[in-house]
Amino acid sequence: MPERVAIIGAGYEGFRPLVSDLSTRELMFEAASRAYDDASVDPRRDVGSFICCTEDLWEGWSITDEMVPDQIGAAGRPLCTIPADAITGIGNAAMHVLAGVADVVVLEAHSKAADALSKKQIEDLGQEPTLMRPLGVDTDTLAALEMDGFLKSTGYKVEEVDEIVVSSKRRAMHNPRASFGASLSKDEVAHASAGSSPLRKFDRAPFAEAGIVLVLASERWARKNRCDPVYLDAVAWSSSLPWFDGGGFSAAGYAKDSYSKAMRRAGKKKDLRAFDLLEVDDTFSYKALQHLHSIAGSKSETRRVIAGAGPVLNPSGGALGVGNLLEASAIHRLLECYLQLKGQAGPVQVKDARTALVQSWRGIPTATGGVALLSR
Amino acid sequence: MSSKVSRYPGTEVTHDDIEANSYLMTHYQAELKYAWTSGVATGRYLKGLKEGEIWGRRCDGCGRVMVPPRMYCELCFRPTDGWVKLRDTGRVVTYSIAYVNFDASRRQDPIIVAVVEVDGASPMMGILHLLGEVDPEDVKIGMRVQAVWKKVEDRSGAITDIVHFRPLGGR
Amino acid sequence: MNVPITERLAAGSEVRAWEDTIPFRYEYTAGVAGEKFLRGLRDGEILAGLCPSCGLTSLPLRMYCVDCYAEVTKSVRVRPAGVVRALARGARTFAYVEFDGVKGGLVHTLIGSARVGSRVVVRFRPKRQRVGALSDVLGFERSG
Amino acid sequence: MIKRRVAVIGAGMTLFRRRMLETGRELSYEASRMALEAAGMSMKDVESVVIGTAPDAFDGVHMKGEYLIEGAGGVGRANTRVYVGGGTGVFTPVGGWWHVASGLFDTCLVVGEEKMSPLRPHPQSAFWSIFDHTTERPLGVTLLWIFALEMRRYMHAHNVTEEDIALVAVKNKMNALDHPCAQIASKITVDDVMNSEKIVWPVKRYDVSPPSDGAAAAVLVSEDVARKFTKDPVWIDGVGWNVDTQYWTNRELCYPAYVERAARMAYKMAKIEDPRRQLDFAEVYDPFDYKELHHMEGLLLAKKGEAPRLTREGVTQRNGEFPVNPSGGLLGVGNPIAAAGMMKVCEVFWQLRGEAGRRQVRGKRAERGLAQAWGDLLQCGTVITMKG
Repeated sequence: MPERVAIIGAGYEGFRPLVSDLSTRELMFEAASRAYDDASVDPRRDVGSFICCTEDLWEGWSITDEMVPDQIGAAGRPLCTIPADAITGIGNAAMHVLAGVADVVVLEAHSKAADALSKKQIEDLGQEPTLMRPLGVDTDTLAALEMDGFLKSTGYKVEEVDEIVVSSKRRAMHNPRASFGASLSKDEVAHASAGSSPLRKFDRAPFAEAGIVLVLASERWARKNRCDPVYLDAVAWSSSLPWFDGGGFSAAGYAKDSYSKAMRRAGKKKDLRAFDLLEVDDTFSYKALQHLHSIAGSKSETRRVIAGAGPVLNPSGGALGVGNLLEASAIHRLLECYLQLKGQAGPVQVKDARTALVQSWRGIPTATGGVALLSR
Repeated sequence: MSSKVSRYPGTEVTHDDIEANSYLMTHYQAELKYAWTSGVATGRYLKGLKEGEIWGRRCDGCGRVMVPPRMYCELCFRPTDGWVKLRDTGRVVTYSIAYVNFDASRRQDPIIVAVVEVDGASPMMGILHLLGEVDPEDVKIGMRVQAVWKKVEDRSGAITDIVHFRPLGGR
Repeated sequence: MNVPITERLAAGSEVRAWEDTIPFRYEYTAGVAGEKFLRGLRDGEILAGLCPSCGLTSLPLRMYCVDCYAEVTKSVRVRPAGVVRALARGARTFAYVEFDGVKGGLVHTLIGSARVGSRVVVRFRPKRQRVGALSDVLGFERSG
Repeated sequence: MIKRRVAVIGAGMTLFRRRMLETGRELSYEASRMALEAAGMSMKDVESVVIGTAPDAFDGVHMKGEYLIEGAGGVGRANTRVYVGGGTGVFTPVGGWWHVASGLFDTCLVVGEEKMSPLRPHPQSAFWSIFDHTTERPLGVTLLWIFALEMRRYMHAHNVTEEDIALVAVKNKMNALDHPCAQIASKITVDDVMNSEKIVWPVKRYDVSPPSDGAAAAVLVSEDVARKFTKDPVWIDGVGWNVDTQYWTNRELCYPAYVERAARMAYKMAKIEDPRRQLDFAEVYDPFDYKELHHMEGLLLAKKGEAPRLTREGVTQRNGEFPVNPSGGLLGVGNPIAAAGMMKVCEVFWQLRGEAGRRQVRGKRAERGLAQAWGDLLQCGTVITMKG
């Protein structure tokens, strides 16, 4: 990357399966207020651009962009929606800084998943309409197919997937932002009910609600204003063909590609030992394994990380423990890393954390994801 | 199109093609259900409507009284400060006459749509609603209007608890 | 400077949600390539795209090559037999099947039993019942 | 301080029609391929892709940006979908602009796509769900209602007649006769507009652009790359965007302040102090005829209330002193939302390259032009200025 971009503040609200007392807009206002306080900025005066990561329909709007400005201080200002996860979002925010559009950029994403009663139908609408959707294959079935294909083609054992579930759920017990922490045995995970085998109950992250806001600034601005930022050293995102269109099961091409590009932009050699912690997408348990495998580059390296030698994997408890936050999933991972690097992660704090890697994925049926590298 | 280009891609499917089933179409239907949490501001607004009252929200930063009410002021970016009971009268800011339904099908009788600036709120603070008990040609911008409420027992805490606005003092 | 909402709900009885439904009805064209593919199914054939530029044969049939982005106007008949690469077992079992020499594959119902690695054939609906849709294929079943 | 100059070196588009056989992916492919050919590039030269497409509800595919990626050439690349409702079309190259201007990418393919025909019985039904679910939808609100409310307010504020407004539809549909991709080009009169079916008064049938399917694309590159591929780059010298409060019933509708703020952002970047003098022509967003007038004022191309007079006097004709919508605009070429805005940017490119043929403004190559779009709940302005 031509230069680093600083994350100078973060704020959030919610992190429950159902935030029943606040509307979407109020949830966003709460998160934004806290972020601006953390960053000591006035959105009406200091912020040059606002980006919201959100997709239509989850919130029951056909044009969600309309409903964003007021509660994050963006009314009458340069604001846009990037319907993607926050890795793409933070990449675009960084480009606004680097291009010289703005010194300070706000990135927002939220989930009000419980408002949507027809989640399955919304997911189905994401499928190609002529050659896929008429099959009546839902997201869980597609995930089960991919899980099967991944395990069979790589030789990972299902027990290794169970281990990820157990450790994520256990970590989540201590994360105040997690709603789905549990102390489960491998046996309980393995024998939980299966909707579409090999996928079982605990393999899919349940939905949760939250609003999250990050404030970014140019390094120059951050220094001038005596911020104590976390730096975005590099970010990259990429799309490959989904497995059923020829992308293959074993490695997630988008994860591999964006990891390589991000490390190159940061001027780093590809080695996960450069990081103190990783927040890797685990919307489905097997995806955590697949994503880790894709960036670690080998089975032995992947197993080494899972065994606890090297960076800490998903100290937050991941999506399996915190919940699937829809478009706020990736910004949640960025938030966890921001808190870790600032030493503010509380009971889930990784000791002396200086560097972190975030990896994300857009979910089924996409093959899009990204990687962001953070340090302090 | 560039004058350097001679081929313009695209295959038109005409109305006749559809009638004649010339192409293989895939049909799909979805009913997306929602339960939107009303939150603090809209929840209170709906409660007021049920009681036959229109409530706004005051910002002490800019001094505006806003309707529909919200818990934050978008100009000052600060929380709003208090509830203000507005009157159920107002002024037509603009209006239009709809001859079609939301799916673009024709209506039997046109409906009159208006933005009504509510008395007690700040200037230009309007809400979207319908006008009734008036001929389309008699509607004027600036016209004074009053809410016509549903009977108390029929109200549910909804914007439709107001049937429509009618000219102040009747027809 | 930045203060959160000063007044929050304080009683369970104040919690409220507004309920409504958004109805959508769609009629999709299959596209230039999709139309050709569906007509192929009606004729009992699986058509894959053949890229004139890089020679890639791929499924599903597309107007463009996913590797080199050249325009694909030619399609080739694929032998309707392939290998199961993944299975999802539920009320119905679905299989992802790849065909010999073709990039990509098809997801459809598994008829009978099979395992990952099994060779299967495409079973079409009887000819007169076919309409030019994905349902012209009944599914995959084990060959031999 | 803007870091790097960004050039447009190729553009392409499909036909605009009420319904097309091509899927959204295929439309995106056709437009992209044409833009690449015009630039003399192949997809392997492209590092990033920006996709612009409006509501998922139109195409009937959720996460439409993801769905379109393979058609837009995004496999193996960084893809970004940008979205500001109807303002998306002009915002798409703005997104491409920051990809290149930031230095993160040297090349970016930008693609605007919309397929409105899948939604039955009519694309209008998707617009019901753009309104507030609790305080507006129960009233049965439609998009046409609120356009009519805005049009009425504009007429009231400046004493504008329906006939004045109809002149825009007459001009744009006529201009579109020279556009080979146009969907509803025709020679009509003010009377034809006045006598056309009343939909939501004051809006009548001919005041409105049609729903359409289509795509348009352009190739954006850094200065170094531009020099390698062409002697004739077109430079993007100003970009601006702005979104106003969602409480549209709390705003003075007779003036699009958000368009002015977006324009001022772009003008500042392009060092334009007197847009009427420093620009040669403009592609102004015209989904409805009054919108062209409304937006000309927001863009500071006319004083408040002055646009109808300029139109009456022929100033905005293709051969006039300041041509507006020489392409034929949305009223003549068609309105596949994000593709329509992108079409305007392509038109500016072709005008500045002298490739607009019979549409060339004042019969010659122009030096500087602007494209603008509007979107969300009467709420968003997007602006781009370009220089030959």
